Amino acid sequence: MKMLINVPETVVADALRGMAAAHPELTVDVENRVIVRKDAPVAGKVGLVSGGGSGHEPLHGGFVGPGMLSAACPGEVFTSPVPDQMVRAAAAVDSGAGVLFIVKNYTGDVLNFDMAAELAEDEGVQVAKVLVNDDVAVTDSLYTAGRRGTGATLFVEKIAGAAADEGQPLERVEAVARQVNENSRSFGVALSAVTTPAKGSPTFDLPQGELELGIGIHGEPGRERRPMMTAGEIAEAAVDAILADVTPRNPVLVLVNGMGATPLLELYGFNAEVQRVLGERGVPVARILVGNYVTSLDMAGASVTLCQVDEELLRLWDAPVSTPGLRWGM
Amino acid sequence: MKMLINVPETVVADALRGMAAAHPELTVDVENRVIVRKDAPVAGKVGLVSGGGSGHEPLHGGFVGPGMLSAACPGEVFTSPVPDQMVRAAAAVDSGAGVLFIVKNYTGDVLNFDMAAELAEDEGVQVAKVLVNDDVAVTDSLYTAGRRGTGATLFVEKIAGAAADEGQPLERVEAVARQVNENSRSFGVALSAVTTPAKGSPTFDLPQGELELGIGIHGEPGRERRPMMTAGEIAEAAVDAILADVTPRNPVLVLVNGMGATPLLELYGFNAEVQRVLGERGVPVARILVGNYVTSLDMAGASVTLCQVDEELLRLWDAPVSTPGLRWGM
Amino acid sequence: MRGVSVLDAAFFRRWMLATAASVDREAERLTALDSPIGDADHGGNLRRGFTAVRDALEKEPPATPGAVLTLAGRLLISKVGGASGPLYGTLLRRAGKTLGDAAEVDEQQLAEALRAGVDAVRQLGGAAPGDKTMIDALVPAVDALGSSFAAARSAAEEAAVATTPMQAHKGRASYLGERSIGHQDPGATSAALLIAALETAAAGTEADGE
Amino acid sequence: MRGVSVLDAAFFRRWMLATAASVDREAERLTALDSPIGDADHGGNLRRGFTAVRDALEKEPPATPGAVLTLAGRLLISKVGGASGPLYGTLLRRAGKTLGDAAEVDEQQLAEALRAGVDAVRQLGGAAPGDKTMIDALVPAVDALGSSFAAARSAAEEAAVATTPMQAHKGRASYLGERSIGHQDPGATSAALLIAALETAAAGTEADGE
Ligand SMILES: Nc1ncnc2c1ncn2[C@@H]1O[C@H](COP(=O)(O)OP(=O)(O)O)[C@@H](O)[C@H]1O
Ligand SMILES: Nc1ncnc2c1ncn2[C@@H]1O[C@H](COP(=O)(O)OP(=O)(O)O)[C@@H](O)[C@H]1O
Ligand SMILES: [Mg+2]
Ligand SMILES: [Mg+2]
Ligand SMILES: [Mg+2]
Ligand SMILES: [Mg+2]
Repeated sequence: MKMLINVPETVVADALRGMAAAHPELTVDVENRVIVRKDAPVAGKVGLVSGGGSGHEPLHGGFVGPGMLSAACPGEVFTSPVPDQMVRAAAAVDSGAGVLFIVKNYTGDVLNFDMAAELAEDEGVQVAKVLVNDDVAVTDSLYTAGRRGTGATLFVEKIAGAAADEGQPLERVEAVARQVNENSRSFGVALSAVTTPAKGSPTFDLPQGELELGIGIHGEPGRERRPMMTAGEIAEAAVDAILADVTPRNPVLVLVNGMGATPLLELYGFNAEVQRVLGERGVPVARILVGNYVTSLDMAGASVTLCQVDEELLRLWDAPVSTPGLRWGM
Repeated sequence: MKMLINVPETVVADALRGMAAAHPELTVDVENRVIVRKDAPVAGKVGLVSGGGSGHEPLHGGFVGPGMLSAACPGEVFTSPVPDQMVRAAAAVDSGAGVLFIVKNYTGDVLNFDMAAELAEDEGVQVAKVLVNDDVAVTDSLYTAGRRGTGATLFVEKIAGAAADEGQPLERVEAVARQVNENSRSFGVALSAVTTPAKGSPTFDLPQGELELGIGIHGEPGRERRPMMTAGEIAEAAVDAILADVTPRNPVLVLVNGMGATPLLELYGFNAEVQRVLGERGVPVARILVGNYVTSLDMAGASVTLCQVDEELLRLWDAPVSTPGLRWGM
Repeated sequence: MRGVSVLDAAFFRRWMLATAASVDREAERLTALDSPIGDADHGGNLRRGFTAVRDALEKEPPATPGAVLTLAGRLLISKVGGASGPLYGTLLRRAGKTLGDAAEVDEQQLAEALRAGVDAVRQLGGAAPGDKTMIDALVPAVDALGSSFAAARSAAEEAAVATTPMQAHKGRASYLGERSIGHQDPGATSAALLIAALETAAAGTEADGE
Repeated sequence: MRGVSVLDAAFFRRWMLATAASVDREAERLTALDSPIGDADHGGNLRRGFTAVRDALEKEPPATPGAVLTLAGRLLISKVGGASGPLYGTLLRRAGKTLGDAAEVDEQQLAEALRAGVDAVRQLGGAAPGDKTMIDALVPAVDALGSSFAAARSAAEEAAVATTPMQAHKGRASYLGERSIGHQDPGATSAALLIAALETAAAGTEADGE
């Protein structure tokens, strides 16, 4: 596989240099790998810090800005960042109102953020943590590392970000984030495998006529391999996998998310099928977001995330946001 | 190649259904293939209509909204739309202040928009046209169809859109659009070929260790095939191809544009190299936009567009815009 | 030389239907030719257009040769898009207009009408012979129409093949510069299908076209 | 059984350097193992970490066995990330802390320190033997340390291979459910490299490690 890179070793640093140039509205510390809102710390505001392996852009760095994250810590490609980054980010955004760590549920992210929380608290920062684990393809049991954090991360970061920007206190922001996660479910499919810069070849072999159902965002194979399906069949599989786990009572936010290499033309067509299936299943829809938001490098495929919202969560979702990756109302 | 589609025949219609669902702020006429600002026609405002083959999303449909296009006409994949669409769009957005057609310079687009302009004028709409032809990879001579319209389309649509939203008259909006095009130059590279839904296999063969320099956005091969290059070398080739054609006196807007399947991580890294080269060549930079904006389905690769701006054009660039694909300030 | 035959509206309908049938059959080949030097849509474009033409002709067949061609041309313009839609649409529309509302025309009049159509295409697209476009097949075909449909067919087919060594100066293929050399032009190839369908239509049955 | 040998700071440095060297050599294999059931970064992760360890040890070698391991553990935590960074970091840090500031330790103390480290890893990551993780190689290796470094090495290597038929219950591979069966665990494999490096270090030269 060919990549638009210099050498695999500098991919993350190069991207941060490029981000720094393109986004003067952010403070990008290339050396220490922390992306921070320029105006941080905002007096009286809870700081929101997230992070994870690189390769999921615009997540998380592209979601830093007013109305969303205060800071993000990008790790190596598909590798959780290290505690030092998170501690530094927490210190940079804490105004005294405390910091919320938004952590996708992967062993690496959990362990590193846990260590960072201890260290940050040693330095006098009040830290709360919320775990994002929305992927219904993984059974949450003793026999797995628990459900993965995928598309719901965007909902958690946006809605908790709005709550924080309103000046809500740490417990409230944490509770909102937790509620968004609990209300969210995702399911993803891959039409192609991922090629990481370090490996340089696809992480697994996915033949022409087949697809993977129940994939994550790190190039892992999914739960099941199937003969190729149409967009309509995939929409049914994804929505039904989610509805098998939860029956939405409230209207839902829908994220139809591309894994990176699926053209927007296809994503919109897929959205049409997702909406058809939601309609047939009687799920009321409040808002729809279509695009490449929580990606897996050059993977072709898509995921569907549903998040049930009450009026308060919907209000926070609609609140203004201004980040490189998500922007409205300002 | 696998695609997230139902059948090739319905790809464009499916995508429009999906757009209609996701964007209640637009009027999407799936049957007649026209995407229109919900508030059109806006009294006293010049209407801005563009369009072209599908497969370049978010261009053009994703650029419809306040501050940018009034309407867009999506054709079949890589096929210019037909005059009927353009006439319908013109009628829908004309408030009496006239309509500007923004046309990428491809034989098909030019011929169809020309026919549409005649028909629309027959119906009493005052129509002006501006041709976008920014791609320096094509020599503009008797022996070619002229330079292609690529990345500069975004600059033209945004800046002319701002002028139109300010209530500037048709001649002014047209002059601004023409100036932006004249001030813009692009150069693109492909790391992979495109697979169109109809063909189902890559349009040309691009072996592992090679890339194409000077490509367009329709899966055509470029002017030259070369052994694989680093991001830094590609940035030099692209910027130098542009600077061989024009020496910017004013600061430039820079678009570092992905062709569709190149991850944002790589695009930002590529931007770092583009900025390095611009710095070394002494080109002052006013604004930078990095992302997948003028795409070619699932092609891996990128293009660089530079647009010289004076204070007035920069002011119009910075003006608020609210479309699915480009949004700031509102 | 041969006797003068009379071409009525049914003949022109058969011609369009035979074209639709062969475009349908050859669509993948046309798209394949449009891949290395174009954007891989020529077969789909013409199939979409001529399917619309066939549907319209079957629903409400126009009464005169001119009306058949004018209708076909208008439909190509409003259904095809791309470069080939306006160009083929103009070719047939102008030919149809040139035939006026005569109920029957002869081969001579057909040749003249097509020549007018080709001139209109040249004017619209600005291509000259040698630019590696449909013009390269259409011009010799129309010249040969004076002899016979068979002669026109061979002329068009040979001319289409003869575009292979040319460097394109018009259309998308021109972007490739010298790299356009060595590939047969898709539009010249489809033009040969259009001309060849005259012979099928002259064979008298619509079998091939329906 | 064998005689008691004395392990000084130099031995521990050689151990870390030998580990760095073999991780470097085997990085691609570790990443390849991490592809079908993981995210293809394990080799790169450990290489980044142990390179930092090597650089630090070469710059300013700590004076005691405990300090060598504590430093190495701390560096793994702050350079690696992922799951393996905190886990290996904790293993070495806890082992280092357990050794205290003795200038020399014996094999018995090393085994006890590593056992404490493994317990800390089990506590942190929640994995038990049979979950298809590094724990599967570390536990039998530490048990065999009572006999000899060579025995520990074989135990770890065999245990790593023995993860192949297991279904993963921890880490990324657990997402695959039954599809994780049939692949050797990358972390168990790298754990075997760490244990094997003890033998290299005991051979006395740092040749392999520097
Ligand atoms: N200016 C022109 N004049 C005449 N024929 C042209 C011109 N430009 C292109 N063509 C013909 O059109 C063909 C391509 O048609 P098609 O693929 O349907 O349109 P597009 O190039 O818009 O994708 C070319 O092979 C060529 O024969
Ligand atoms: N909970 C755990 N306890 C012990 N070891 C674990 C645990 N989770 C993962 N591992 C080990 O970590 C290895 C993967 O490490 P690495 O690839 O570097 O991290 P990541 O999974 O974050 O990409 C696995 O092969 C496994 O041996
Ligand atoms: Mg990882
Ligand atoms: Mg086309
Ligand atoms: Mg074409
Ligand atoms: Mg891994």
